Amino acid sequence: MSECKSFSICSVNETAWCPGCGDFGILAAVKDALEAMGKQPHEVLMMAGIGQAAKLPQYITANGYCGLHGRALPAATGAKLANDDITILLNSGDGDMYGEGGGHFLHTLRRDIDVTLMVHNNQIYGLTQGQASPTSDMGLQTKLQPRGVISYPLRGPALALTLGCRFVARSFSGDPKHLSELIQKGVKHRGLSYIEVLQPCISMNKVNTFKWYKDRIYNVNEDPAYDTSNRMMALETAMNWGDRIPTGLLFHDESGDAFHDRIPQIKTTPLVKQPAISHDTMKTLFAKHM
Amino acid sequence: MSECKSFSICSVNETAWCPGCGDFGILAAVKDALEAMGKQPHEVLMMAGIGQAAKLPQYITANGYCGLHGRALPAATGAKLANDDITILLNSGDGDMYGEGGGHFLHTLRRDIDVTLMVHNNQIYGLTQGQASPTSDMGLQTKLQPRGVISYPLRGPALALTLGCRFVARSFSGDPKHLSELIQKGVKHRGLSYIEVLQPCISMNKVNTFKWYKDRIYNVNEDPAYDTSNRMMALETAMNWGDRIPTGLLFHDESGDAFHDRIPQIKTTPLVKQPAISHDTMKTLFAKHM
Amino acid sequence: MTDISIRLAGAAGQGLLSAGKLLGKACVRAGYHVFGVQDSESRIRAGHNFFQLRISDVPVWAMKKQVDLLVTLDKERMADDLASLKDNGIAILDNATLKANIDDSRIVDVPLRQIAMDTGKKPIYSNSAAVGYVFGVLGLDIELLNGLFRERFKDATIQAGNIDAAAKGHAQGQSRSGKIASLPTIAGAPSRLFLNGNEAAALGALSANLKFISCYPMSPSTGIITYLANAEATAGIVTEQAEDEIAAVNQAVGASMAGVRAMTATSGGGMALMSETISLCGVAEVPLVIVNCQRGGPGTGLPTRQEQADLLFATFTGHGDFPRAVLAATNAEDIFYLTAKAFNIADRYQIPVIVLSDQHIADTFFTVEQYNLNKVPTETSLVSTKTLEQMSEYKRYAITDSGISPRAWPGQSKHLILTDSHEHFETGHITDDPEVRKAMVEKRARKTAKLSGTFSVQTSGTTDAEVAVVSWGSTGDTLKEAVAELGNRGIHLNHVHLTELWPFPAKQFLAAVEKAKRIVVVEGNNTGQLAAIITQSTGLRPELMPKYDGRPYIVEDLTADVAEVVK
Amino acid sequence: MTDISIRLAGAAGQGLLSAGKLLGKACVRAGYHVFGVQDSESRIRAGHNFFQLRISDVPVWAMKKQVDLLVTLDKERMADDLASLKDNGIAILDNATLKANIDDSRIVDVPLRQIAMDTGKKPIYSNSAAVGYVFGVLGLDIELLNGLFRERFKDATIQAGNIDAAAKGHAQGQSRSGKIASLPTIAGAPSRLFLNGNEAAALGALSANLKFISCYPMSPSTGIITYLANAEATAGIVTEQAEDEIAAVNQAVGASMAGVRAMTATSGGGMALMSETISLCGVAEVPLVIVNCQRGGPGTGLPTRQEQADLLFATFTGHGDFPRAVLAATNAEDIFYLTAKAFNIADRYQIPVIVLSDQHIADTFFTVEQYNLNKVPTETSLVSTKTLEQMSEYKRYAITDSGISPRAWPGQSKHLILTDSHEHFETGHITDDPEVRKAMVEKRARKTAKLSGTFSVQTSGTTDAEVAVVSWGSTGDTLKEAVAELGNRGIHLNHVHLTELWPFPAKQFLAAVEKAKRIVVVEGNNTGQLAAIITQSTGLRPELMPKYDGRPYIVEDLTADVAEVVK
Ligand SMILES: Cc1ncc(C[n+]2csc(CCOP(=O)(O)OP(=O)(O)O)c2C)c(N)n1
Ligand SMILES: Cc1ncc(C[n+]2csc(CCOP(=O)(O)OP(=O)(O)O)c2C)c(N)n1
Ligand code: SF4
Ligand code: SF4
Ligand SMILES: [Mg+2]
Ligand SMILES: [Mg+2]
Repeated sequence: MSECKSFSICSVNETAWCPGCGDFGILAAVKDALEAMGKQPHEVLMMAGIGQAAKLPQYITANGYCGLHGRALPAATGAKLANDDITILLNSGDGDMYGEGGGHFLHTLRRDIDVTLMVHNNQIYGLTQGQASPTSDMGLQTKLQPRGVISYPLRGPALALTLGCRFVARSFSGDPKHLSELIQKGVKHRGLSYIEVLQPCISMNKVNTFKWYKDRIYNVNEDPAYDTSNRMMALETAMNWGDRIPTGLLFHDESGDAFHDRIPQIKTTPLVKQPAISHDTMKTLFAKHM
Repeated sequence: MSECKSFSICSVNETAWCPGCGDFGILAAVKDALEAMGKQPHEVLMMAGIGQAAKLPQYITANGYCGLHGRALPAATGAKLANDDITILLNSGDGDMYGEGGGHFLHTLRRDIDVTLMVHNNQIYGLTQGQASPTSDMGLQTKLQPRGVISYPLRGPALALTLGCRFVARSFSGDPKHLSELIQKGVKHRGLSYIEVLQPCISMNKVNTFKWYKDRIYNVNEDPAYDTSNRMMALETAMNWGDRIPTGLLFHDESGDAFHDRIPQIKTTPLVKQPAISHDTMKTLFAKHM
Repeated sequence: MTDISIRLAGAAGQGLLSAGKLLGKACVRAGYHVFGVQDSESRIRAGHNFFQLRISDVPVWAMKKQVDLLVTLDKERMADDLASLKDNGIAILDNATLKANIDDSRIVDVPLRQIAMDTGKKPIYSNSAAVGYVFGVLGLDIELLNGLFRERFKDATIQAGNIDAAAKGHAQGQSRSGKIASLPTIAGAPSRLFLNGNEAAALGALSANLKFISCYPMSPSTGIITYLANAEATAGIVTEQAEDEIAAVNQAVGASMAGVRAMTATSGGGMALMSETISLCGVAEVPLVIVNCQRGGPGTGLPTRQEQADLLFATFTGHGDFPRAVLAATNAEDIFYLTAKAFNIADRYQIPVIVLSDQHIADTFFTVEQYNLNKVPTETSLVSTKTLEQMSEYKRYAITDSGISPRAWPGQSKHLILTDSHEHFETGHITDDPEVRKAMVEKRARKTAKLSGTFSVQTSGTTDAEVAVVSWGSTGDTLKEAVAELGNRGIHLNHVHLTELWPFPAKQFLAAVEKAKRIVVVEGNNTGQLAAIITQSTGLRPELMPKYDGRPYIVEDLTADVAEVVK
Repeated sequence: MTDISIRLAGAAGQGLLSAGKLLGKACVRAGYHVFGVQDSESRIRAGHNFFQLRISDVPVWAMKKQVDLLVTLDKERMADDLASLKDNGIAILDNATLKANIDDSRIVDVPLRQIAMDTGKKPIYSNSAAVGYVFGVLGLDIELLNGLFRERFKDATIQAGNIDAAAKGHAQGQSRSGKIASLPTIAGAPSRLFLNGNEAAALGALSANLKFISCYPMSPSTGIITYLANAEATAGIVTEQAEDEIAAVNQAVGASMAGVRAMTATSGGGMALMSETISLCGVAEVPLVIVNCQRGGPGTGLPTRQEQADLLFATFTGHGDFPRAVLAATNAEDIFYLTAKAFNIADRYQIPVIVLSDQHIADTFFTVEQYNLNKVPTETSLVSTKTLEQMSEYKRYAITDSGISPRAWPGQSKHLILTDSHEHFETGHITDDPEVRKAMVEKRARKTAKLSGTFSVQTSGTTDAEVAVVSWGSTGDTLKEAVAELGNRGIHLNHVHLTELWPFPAKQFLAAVEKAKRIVVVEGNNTGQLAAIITQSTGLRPELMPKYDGRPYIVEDLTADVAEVVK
């Protein structure tokens, strides 16, 4: 890929997404947010695991990393620790982030790495053609769960709130404007900004459709009594799922610092821009063994 | 190992634990609980991952399984689905269950497999000689974290409460009687009973000592206003850690069923006691391809 | 001899697979042998996919390059599809829909959509119209198709819509009947199964008394657990989708330790995640069956494409020295028996067994004779409960001459079972005593020696020919046909095919290639993985004939390539 | 020639390691070569551990069976320890504490605890008293010990307590001075390093400009990251403990992709969990260095014990075909250079490189000459920012003759970098086109060919002898001493030692064994893993000399065993 001016030109691939997929709305929101913030493509690194959602870095003009299913967060951790000058955004599916990557989700949130994480939650495994995901509602029937799902669904935002995460939000692929605003806030937040994005999968999930989400979501931030700085209020809100599904910025604590701010040796200069170790330093180290 | 009468005789190994380790109290509590319930050794399967805590199955007269670091819960899931007639208890460390096994912890709780899970939380990696664990408090200095821990500590009980777990408790290795009672309740509970056990590691964690825990713990069940059936109250309680650390039965919902109760083909007879598939059944299956 | 090929081409989501399976099944019911290959991209909608059937009155196990009939719904890649069509072939398309407007005398414009609207009133019936048309062209009995519609669609309107659309297509197709071939129902043909490799593997596992499977979805292996999930009630088994492959394999280990036959299925990347647990099974002596449906690697690679490049990895996976077996299937016939055998080996030797399948086996539909259930005896190392109760002492890891210890499950009797992943005493308790360690390593190693003697190699063609061509996996069937074809042309080759790969049956292999002056290994990878194992196990240094473009071998190409290499 | 061995025996938690290191370091400062082995159980307290030092005026790289001096704190296993003591040796113990009351003329009862109480007033000073005693017996300059105490303990009371206890021990020990050997300070000896294999690997990585390491703790590898964590500020690097090995290796991959040199370290089971990611690096062409400190397997195995049984697994790990390199260290000297070399190979070829260490290397303390930093040049495939800015077009996976594409990091210039784990176009975008696939496989494979030509094998002994003995890993040094010893006895052997194992340097190896009629591979595993690779790569079929009791080779035993085999 060569030099490009905006986040849309130069994308060589037409997408492999189904026409009508919610992922298009998310892609549009990402591009919109980055352009609105005046970011340049080479300043941005889009990272992902594997899945339909995770193909997003293929469709945007920016640096990209499509690694392994479930492993985007640790790779992003390494990348961010190597180079804090780059803006990292992640897009992956509910299966990728909560299933295969569930352990990394826990621990990367605990670290509070400064990246913006979007989990495309379509409550299904899209790319592998329609198996239950960790967020599938109980009872959902799929090819692989013909009797219906019998496990309690994982609530990403609630989980995140128990893990010290200081930016927890939810949005809907059907409202790219709302999502774009959250992404912009997230990118500006120093720390891990986690946005779960409800995303209808038109091909593999015939229950949780666009309309299903549309009928249920409400933006908590429209309620003046909602306090985004109250973690317990956010947690209580995030435990809700059913007839009414909360969206919006659920929790935001702007006060803390991110993981790499706590590491003195990269406070001012990223590792990638630091000089090679000197012979003198090596000799200092050798001396301890003499 | 041959036939034995109680949970204490026939154990061939002296333990590899340090004299004074909190693990002894937990072992005593497990034996006490099983004996109090009138269980026979051959009816019980003690499962574990790898670590100091995870050596417990080696020191008790019962069936045992010491598998891989972090992987006790999936193995227990398979064992329970194969044979619901056996009582399964798990003992593993905070590193094993929350670190290497973090993903399995999430998803096994979501399933609500009928096992009793004890996580020995010494806030340290004992066996590997003293690195931070996911529950280490921020600032804890170790050989591997000389600047101190800089990640937010994982709160197992809080996490469990967001995952639909219907039995969430915390105890202290210094109070085997309390722990034994919880274990007995847990074994009787139909579903996953999760007990985090605070356990001083006298060799590797010089901060979170017996006294440190003793000074901080309080039993929520001693407060008559505490309602063990209120998940949000439990969650709010479980988020606390510091000067006061809640112990006791934090949450108990006796109403639900366990995972295997939702699987019709093993409702009455465990798989291990079902007959081999018949040629007739095979032919029925073949017919669909003709 | 009848031998025709039909390609149905189009986009993902257009129902090619259903149409192709319907057509194939009807032909099998008519007494023919059908071989049906899927070629698909890693996407849910659009892209270029095809389903290609080969229909013959004798068994067919491989794909031909040139087709006699093309039904296409795909304008963009039509040039490619037409290039695969024989000069005297027929291309069926609906120009009103496609607007291809290509000038090619082989094209027949059939108003499929119009037929659908005229009959079932919905465009969705176009595919049935197309299949009906093909029935007309080939003189197939339309009642076979109607029967399938009736079995499949319980809804009367849908049933009628399909039947009517097919009838109308059939009527039009008859105008070309006899141009390609005529496929009347073969009287007295035995009823055969039409199924893909994943279905066959699942059935093989069931026949060996599988009780539990846990998997994490991964193409092209997902069909195995999907099939079993839908057979749960009938078969009395439990299937579980795990949160990841490590959970999947450890659930299977837990179930196996608890006394039932258990497995997992995955593809290369998933098997990689299971490596540590495979090693666990080595030391803890827990039987485990893993089916790895290989796809193009490395990394995420080519998720829906063919490769045979996990052989060395499967053979040497897991840290430390421990016995394991690697089997590799060829097609939907042998994967049934091999999967069943894998359970017997795993159980009897208390070791992990990897069954290698590949995308070409997994997704391809084969016609197989009725499986012989008597060829699947159950071999176990489990001690019967009666015997166990009579034992005064029981040791899970008792050291024996065969290396195999008596196995029992927790709760089976009053005897206690301690399963342990450390080095251990005979009771299962941890030790690092050097003498015990040595004895335990040797005990486990004895199982390898015992097992390798039981393996065999398959030969066909001219077994004393100067050139031996060697294969494994789905390549074998195509190579077999190529060897037969070359034999007809007077080029005689010894074809050695391996399904039991590790512990490598060196003696048996050496006997099979004894007369050969040249040994050429034909395999679907770049580095020559079977060739490496042959050298390692025998010292022989075969020539390589690798293929690594992500596609299966095709009869004509392979025949030409082999002819070139051996000339 | 001075060549004495000292064993400090006791339980975990009794400070044997500190005492042994102190003694060793003092001897190194006195100009001697010290080789110090740890033998420990997998527990934190109690059990039977020992630390055994060999001290010589010439380089020593292996462990002897019989010791000259024994200091023991362990009653239970005293019989074993005494059995290792030479007839004319001295066993130092404190009978008042141990109450061993054994009748053995070699035993000297030293009131260590009493000395500790009399001087530092705490039993903790017993070890220093014992070390002081040893100094007395051996005629070592007690000032060397005092210097170490002063450097180590900043607290004046503790410093004095140690110094006083040692002085009193020293005084008593002098009564036996000269009975074993006399070790005066060697004038003019160069200053050497005393460090273990993990420390040396960490230093090697730093010398190659390591910037980031992420690990999950696992014995015996944890020392690497622990060392680096404590050197973070000095070296300007970042170390992170991951939640598991998969996170560890993927963090390293992310950092490497982002442009810095990154690594992970683990043991066999942890490497198993990294298999999928190693394959990812193959296709995504991300440089990665993994150090695997092997321990006894399979499964959890023998966590603190020695084995060399991960070679085949390391060589063939990961699904699919892709280039990778496997190096294997011998000791703390070459692991420094090999680790540095691993970074250069990983970077230059954009491949995963596995450095095999083993428990014996990791935990043993070696005396090495000053590392030569000029022997560690930095080789990179990274395009300089200047060049990059001048490029009009940049393609991450450009197809080149060497197979190596220009590498750059995100944000380095305006050129965009897309790193991808699917098969891809030159830009990194997904494709499954068969022609592109073929070209990419071939491009990646060209790197293997290029790399293997650069490797070499090491020979010593009589290079044209009839028998070649072959080794890898920590076995090499012990074998070297055995071969030298046998040479003295008139049994001449060709010793071939390998540190660069994959891609196997077949040509170089064949040249090294050209004269040999017999090839015997001496390795610490059961199945003969290097032997298998030799056969696979050369067709030669070496004889095996395996060891798999969880213990390292010992000079006397190995010498006898080799003599037996070659006679
Ligand atoms: C190790 C591994 N296991 C399994 C897969 C197969 N796989 C690819 S994507 C996917 C899940 C997709 O679901 P999700 O993450 O929710 O993304 P979606 O397609 O729904 O956007 C799976 C299981 C894989 N690529 N790698
Ligand atoms: C795959 C793998 N990684 C790492 C290890 C090494 N290891 C053994 S126990 C342990 C952690 C022990 O901590 P914890 O689980 O808290 O148990 P504790 O010893 O504190 O009781 C580790 C990292 C291992 N055995 N296997
Ligand atoms: S399968 Fe679902 S998630 Fe994937 S592209 Fe289609 S609609 Fe979107
Ligand atoms: S190291 Fe800690 S956890 Fe392990 S046995 Fe000793 S005191 Fe217990
Ligand atoms: Mg999804
Ligand atoms: Mg712990």
